[in-house]
Amino acid sequence: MQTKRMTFSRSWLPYALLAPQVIITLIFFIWPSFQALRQSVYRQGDAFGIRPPQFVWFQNFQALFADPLYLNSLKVTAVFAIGTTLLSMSVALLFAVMVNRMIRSRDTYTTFLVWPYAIAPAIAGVLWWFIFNPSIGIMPYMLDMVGYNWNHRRDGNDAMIMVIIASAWRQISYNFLFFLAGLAAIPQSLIEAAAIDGASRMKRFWTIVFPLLSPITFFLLVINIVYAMFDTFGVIHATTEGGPAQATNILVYKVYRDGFVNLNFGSSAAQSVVLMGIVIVLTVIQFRYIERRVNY
Amino acid sequence: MASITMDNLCKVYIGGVKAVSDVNLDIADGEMIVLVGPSGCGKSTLLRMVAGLETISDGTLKIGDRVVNNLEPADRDIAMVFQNYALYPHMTVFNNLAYGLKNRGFKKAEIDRRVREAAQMLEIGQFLDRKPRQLSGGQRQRVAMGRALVREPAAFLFDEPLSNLDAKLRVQMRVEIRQLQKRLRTTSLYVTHDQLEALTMADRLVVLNAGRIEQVGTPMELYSRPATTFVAGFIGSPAMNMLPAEYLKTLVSADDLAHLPQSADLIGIRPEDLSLAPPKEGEMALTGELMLLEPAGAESHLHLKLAGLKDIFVARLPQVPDVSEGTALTFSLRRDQLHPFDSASGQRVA
Amino acid sequence: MASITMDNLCKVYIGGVKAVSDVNLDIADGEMIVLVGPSGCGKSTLLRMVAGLETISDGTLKIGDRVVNNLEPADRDIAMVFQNYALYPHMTVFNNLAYGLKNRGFKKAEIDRRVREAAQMLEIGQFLDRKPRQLSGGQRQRVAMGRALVREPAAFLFDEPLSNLDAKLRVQMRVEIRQLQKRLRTTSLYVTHDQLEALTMADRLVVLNAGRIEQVGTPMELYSRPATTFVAGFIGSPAMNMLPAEYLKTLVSADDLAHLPQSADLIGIRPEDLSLAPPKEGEMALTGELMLLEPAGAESHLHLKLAGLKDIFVARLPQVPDVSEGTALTFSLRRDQLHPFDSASGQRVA
Amino acid sequence: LSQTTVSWWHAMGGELGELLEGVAEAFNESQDQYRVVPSYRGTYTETMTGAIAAFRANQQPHILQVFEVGTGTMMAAEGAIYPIYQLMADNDVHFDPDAYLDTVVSYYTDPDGNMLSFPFNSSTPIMYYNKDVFEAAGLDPETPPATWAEAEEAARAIVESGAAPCGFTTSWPSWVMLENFSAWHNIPLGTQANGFEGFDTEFVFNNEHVARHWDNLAAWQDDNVFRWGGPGPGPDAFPAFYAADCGFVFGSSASRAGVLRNSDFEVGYGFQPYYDDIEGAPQNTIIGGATLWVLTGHTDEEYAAVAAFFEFLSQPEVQAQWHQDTGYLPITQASFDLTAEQGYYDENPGADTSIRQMTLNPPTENSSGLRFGNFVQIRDIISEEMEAVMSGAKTGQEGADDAVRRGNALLREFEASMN
Amino acid sequence: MVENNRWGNFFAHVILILGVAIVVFPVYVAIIASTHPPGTFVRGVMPLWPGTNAWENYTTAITEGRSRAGTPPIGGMMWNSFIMAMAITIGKLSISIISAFAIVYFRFPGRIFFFWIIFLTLMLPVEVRIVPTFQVVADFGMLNSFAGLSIPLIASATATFLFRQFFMTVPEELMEAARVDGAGPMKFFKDILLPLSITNIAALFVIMFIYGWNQYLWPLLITTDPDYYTIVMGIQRMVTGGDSEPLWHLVMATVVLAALPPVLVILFMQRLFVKGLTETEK
Ligand SMILES: Nc1ncnc2c1ncn2[C@@H]1O[C@H](COP(=O)(O)OP(=O)(O)OP(=O)(O)O)[C@@H](O)[C@H]1O
Ligand SMILES: Nc1ncnc2c1ncn2[C@@H]1O[C@H](COP(=O)(O)OP(=O)(O)OP(=O)(O)O)[C@@H](O)[C@H]1O
Ligand SMILES: O=P(O)(O)OC[C@H](O)CO
Ligand SMILES: [Mg+2]
Ligand SMILES: [Mg+2]
Repeated sequence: MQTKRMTFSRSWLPYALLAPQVIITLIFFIWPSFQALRQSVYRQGDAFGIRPPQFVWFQNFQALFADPLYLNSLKVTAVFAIGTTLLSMSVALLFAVMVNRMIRSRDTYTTFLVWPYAIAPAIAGVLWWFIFNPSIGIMPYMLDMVGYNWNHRRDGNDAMIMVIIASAWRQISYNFLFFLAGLAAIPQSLIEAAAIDGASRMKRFWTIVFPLLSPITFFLLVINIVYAMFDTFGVIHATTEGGPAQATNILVYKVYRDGFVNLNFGSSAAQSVVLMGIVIVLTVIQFRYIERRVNY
Repeated sequence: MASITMDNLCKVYIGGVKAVSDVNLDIADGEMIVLVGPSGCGKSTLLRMVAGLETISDGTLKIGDRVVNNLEPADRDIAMVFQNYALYPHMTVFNNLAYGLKNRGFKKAEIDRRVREAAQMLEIGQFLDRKPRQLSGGQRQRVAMGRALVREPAAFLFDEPLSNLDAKLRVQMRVEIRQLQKRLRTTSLYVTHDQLEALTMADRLVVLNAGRIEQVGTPMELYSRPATTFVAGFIGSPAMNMLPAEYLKTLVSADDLAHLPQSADLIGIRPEDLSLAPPKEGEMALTGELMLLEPAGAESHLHLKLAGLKDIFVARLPQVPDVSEGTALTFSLRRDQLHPFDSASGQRVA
Repeated sequence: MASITMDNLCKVYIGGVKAVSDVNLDIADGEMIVLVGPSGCGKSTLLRMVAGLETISDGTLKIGDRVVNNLEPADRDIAMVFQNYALYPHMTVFNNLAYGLKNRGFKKAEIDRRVREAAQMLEIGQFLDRKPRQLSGGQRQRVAMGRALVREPAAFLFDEPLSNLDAKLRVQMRVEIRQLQKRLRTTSLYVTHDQLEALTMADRLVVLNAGRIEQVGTPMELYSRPATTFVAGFIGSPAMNMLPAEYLKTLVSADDLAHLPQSADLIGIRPEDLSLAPPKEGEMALTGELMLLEPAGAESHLHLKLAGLKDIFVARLPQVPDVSEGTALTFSLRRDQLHPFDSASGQRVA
Repeated sequence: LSQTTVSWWHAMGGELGELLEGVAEAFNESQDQYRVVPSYRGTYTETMTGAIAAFRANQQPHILQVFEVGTGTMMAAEGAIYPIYQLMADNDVHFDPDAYLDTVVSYYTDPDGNMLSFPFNSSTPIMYYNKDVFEAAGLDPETPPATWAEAEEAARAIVESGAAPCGFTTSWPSWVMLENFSAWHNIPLGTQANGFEGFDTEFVFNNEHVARHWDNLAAWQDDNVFRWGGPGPGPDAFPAFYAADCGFVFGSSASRAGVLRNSDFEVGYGFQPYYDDIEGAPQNTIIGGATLWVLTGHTDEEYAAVAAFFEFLSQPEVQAQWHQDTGYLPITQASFDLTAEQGYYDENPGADTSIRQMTLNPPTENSSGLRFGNFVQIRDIISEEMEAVMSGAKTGQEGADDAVRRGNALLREFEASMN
Repeated sequence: MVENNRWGNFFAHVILILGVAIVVFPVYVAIIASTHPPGTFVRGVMPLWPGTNAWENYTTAITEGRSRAGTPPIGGMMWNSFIMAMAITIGKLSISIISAFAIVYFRFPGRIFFFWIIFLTLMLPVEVRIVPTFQVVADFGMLNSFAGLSIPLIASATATFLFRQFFMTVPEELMEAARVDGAGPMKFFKDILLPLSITNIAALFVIMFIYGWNQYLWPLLITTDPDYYTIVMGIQRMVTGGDSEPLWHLVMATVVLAALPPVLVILFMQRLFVKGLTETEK
């Protein structure tokens, strides 16, 4: 890892400087993670924690992977994460490409497009939930006019679409800013060279711009998947609570639900462990990406 | 191949910057024109107007016999080499060269032939499978050249193509480009702010100043008879010394300046025109106190203080004289080496 | 003020790069030493070892009579001017100059006095309240100088202090620094990779190559009698032409080379030593085909092809000759202008 | 002066929450020794699970409002709960379980006959209907449908006449369309007398009647006869009713407060419909709502405060007022009598629908209530399986089978944790 | 010229204006809804034009909220959110900047190890280990406290990274010049590095403030005392009302109020926000 070519040398000072962060990290990150690992091989006695937990080896994990509902949750998470990512990224890319060609109105559009990032996922959920509310929402009303009977209470697909929209909405701002930065970083001369090389506008986009954005696209892909998998808790909790019939029960929500609502700590811990595994894989992928990006 | 004709070309950017004003220039078929001028004088703008990358606000641009004002860059039959090369970083060298041909629907075999030919000419054959980032600066420069070559265009446009290279490589590539151009005889427009590049490469040199042409001519013409004080100050290094005629009269005999027109109130003297030998027939003498002697190998620069003049006066000698700082030195100079200007208009007056 | 003594200085970086090897150098009090050499040769490393910014792996460094190997930079009584000036961007010019004095606990009045004195000397008095970003490149350079000056240190260290300036300003600042140093007579160590700077500023010049000293001497000594092929190739522009003695024998008469030692198997010829005048007594003749004539104002570079030699041979003339490319030209050259080297050791042999 | 403060976690949002705050305030004003601080903790489920988490973290409240389905879990939590009979005895407060309705008492007493929690807000599901819509649909606004056949017919009439876009909907689907449905038709939910007689109980509600009923509901959705109002509490049900989107709705008797406030039309009250081909129907409905549990881990002085508060709540005046304001059942005979005496039922026709329906017949083993461990989670499962049926992903039978299977697994887990 | 033609621009404007409309729509709806009387929402589809109750709704929301029904007044929750957001922001910034300083400007045994410990926090969002983290906080007795709300969230590698990245771009010579000028590490930190980091601190401030303000699951779990409710979690409390209906007019007024501070922060500090965002994450 890089440092400055010249560094201070003081024996205790760096440790003192690092201490606050390291201590907090150890207490609130590392220790709970170990706790999760430990709990994942226990079955708790009872809800109130009066009877002692029992060591059960990997039963929690076995039960987890034998449970069709958990497998369903994996599938739901995949659909949700991919849906949210694709929706927010494609819309954001479209906006970014359009805004990037603007000169004077660039900042105005950017201003209008960035602020949803400030809205908490839970609030985004409430907003869209309100819009999609079957009795008073505007969307079901409009959908009804075109003959679609919207009911996210009953129809898992409707519910999924709703939470995807609510989650993607806020993320558009984020992706937009990165795409815009990415586009701005593409040297104008490359586009000009391609124009002189006889490439049409579309062709320039697909053969020059898009490939050059690919590091950013890849980065956003991972970030968005992580966002959809973890940060959208609020969206789900404030709206569908995983329903109907677990159609939107994504993994993090299930961890929470099995832990705090169903009070099944062993299973919840096992799920935490699985999630940590997923996060680590995603991080490794991201690392690869960082290396790649450096080379570009 | 074709000539390029600029007829009263003007460029006003959105926002009102007038970057190019009334430029008239005929570039003959096969000629190498170099555009020089200080930063911001409109060199790139003019070049990009020819390329079709900037709209032409006013005037007519012809390439060959076609008016191309409204043609897309792709349809102008030109090729351009950019300052930062603008190589497509995600494509191999081969594909960088082939891209323009592919877009124009060339056959695979023909593309292959042309790319290999260009690659061979530029000695980059062994890099065809590499990505640009795997190449050194000089190699990238060659690929950029190659991309222009394969197209066999009517004209080459260069925008400071060597400014990203280190000094040694710059000299080498300068020679190579010049030789290549002489061989292919493709009409070329070359922008640089490097004097040496300008002087050595141009068939004709165009000095731009604030969007206008100051002077057009061969490098030698510009050097020996700069048409304006601007050109005089811009071409030649160290720069030409400029002295008020009034002041000069106090230093030299009236005879020395007699041959100059009345209107010449500013006199230019090139540092390299001075010599330490005693004045001969037709020569005049100039005395100053040596402030600093800068020896530089085979030559030396002498910084002089002329009595009553604030600015430093510089002389350049083809040797390192054995003199010491603080002494007064007398230089001789041929009278016909004075460059007379009218300070108000900045024009040369004889 | 003090002398600087380097005794077998070595620097091995963590990771094993041996950046400086066995450097022995005595810098006299008040002397201006310029370090030159190609990129990566260890110039900055050596300078920074003197400054105390790099630890010394081996050897002894004295400033004045003190061994300073283990002193903090602040305690070595040196001041340094960095390539990018390293001005504190958030402090005013005044505070930039004052910071080092404040840290050393100087009185307010004394700080004020010294800062104003330095500012006046450097003509930056009117900028004292500005932030560095509000200054031009040349002004920043002066502030950086000022920061070194106020401290009135035993030695100045400069690491390419002019390389961020444009050509014109570089010349001007070069002259100013040199004059200032001559006035203050503060011992100085100056790193540059610019030849002209090196030649014009140094009392003595040190050429470094791969961490070792190649040659130490006055600029004129190094130019006229380079001790190694490396120095020969490095000092002078265009670079010295190098020809195998065997090959040269085929072109010129045996007499011409007779005065050279047997071991001289590589002969250097400076481009500026050639002339188009017919050979006179003590001169030899050399013929080549003109490949490219590069006129450059008062002078010109001629790229020649010598029969049977792949490399281009360059001649530099103080005028633009009236010759055309493709013709054969004969140059004359004084026999004592040949630089004989032993190709195996790279050492000069006479 | 130093008051002893006790915290009371509850799940009463909206109008009910305001009324509950009123009760606490009344108590606080009635004396100056103690202070009850109510704290709204979200839905019943959130309140209960939040309290359990808090208990594990030693942050539990004194009084916890737990809905009836949490009873099994709470009863089993020996050591965490402070049984009410004991609390009252320890503090020398007179407490007479016999004053309460049988169905209420039996629901919350342990096998030894001791009352474990303090009855507070018991309800039972009834039908609310929009008289205006009924009239517009050409139905008799004074006669609510009694059987499911009539209900379907009425709903169709509503939709077809255009009086409202939907026939009916329901809140608390599991409570109404399974738990009470079973009691009302006198069929068992589980073995061991719906769990009253042992932890080794098993669900058996995957019978043809439940399956048929769920299938019917699912099928009716296609013609808008029925609209699914969401799982758990069924959050979309009442808004649809208020908006006159649905002609009638099934919900807790305690929804009366909200209905009265939010509907600008005439509201009628009715019993649950029944299938007249099922023997024993209609039997009686069972209670819902919640009782107040006392948690361990606090000081004697604080428990004295709790006891005093419960004593306050036991007064017939307090109970009668609560019953009248909210629609919760009058849980003591005294409060019922008082309300009748005050002429409340005469002035508010239908206000006694709930109590009449619940006491229609003497309860059987199938209609005394239910007591299953982990039932909070199990009810979520049932809701979920019903959702699957409603969306057409499963048939009624499949949904019921799956609910029984998943529910039994949780029952076994609970049983295992009890040993 | 290569990129622009009139029709293309027109088309782009059309797409963008539509896009902006769609993006703004949910909040428009919220604002509209917050201006209507309560009755509007029990009688069918919500209107798209403003109602007349804005003043009433907002005053009710701010002063009482649904306090009668158990959620505290918004004023208090906003204040809590503000305290928590500020505590998280300031805490994160200060511990991050000093740890980044240690990592970049010192070489000491265990540096890589500590670097990784900190880095691990990047990989593990609190959501994935929510149950044990809750327990740890409970064991420390930090439930229902501002310490509990903020401290566990202030160890973030993100900020440390940004500072590290930034410090790496600070010219080496500045530190060297400072040393030649006689400044020790902390003096260099205070006199040079901190002033230079101001923009980065400000940029991160925006990001962290939004992060802190928008916390949801964490306050939901660790607060049982309404005195510590934050606005974002409070909204959830208002929406899930058991048997009763959400009072949409108040919910939406609350939504608007809850969204206002972070949105204003973004709008007023857009440039810093963008800088903070695009630099932190990369
Ligand atoms: N897109 C643009 N919009 C507005 N003004 C511009 C634009 N591009 C260039 N200019 C202005 O036009 C003038 C000429 O710019 P141009 O780039 O042609 O200069 P140049 O001679 O190439 O300079 P350099 O040597 O620095 O490359 C400058 O004043 C510049 O600021
Ligand atoms: N911190 C370091 N760690 C390891 N190697 C280093 C370090 N700094 C410099 N080097 C290596 O030491 C050698 C000398 O470097 P130095 O910076 O002294 O060269 P230089 O002569 O100043 O070059 P330049 O003209 O490019 O500034 C180089 O090979 C360089 O790569
Ligand atoms: O809405 P409530 O309080 O009548 O309760 C309904 C059900 O009993 C909840 O299980
Ligand atoms: Mg330019
Ligand atoms: Mg260096």
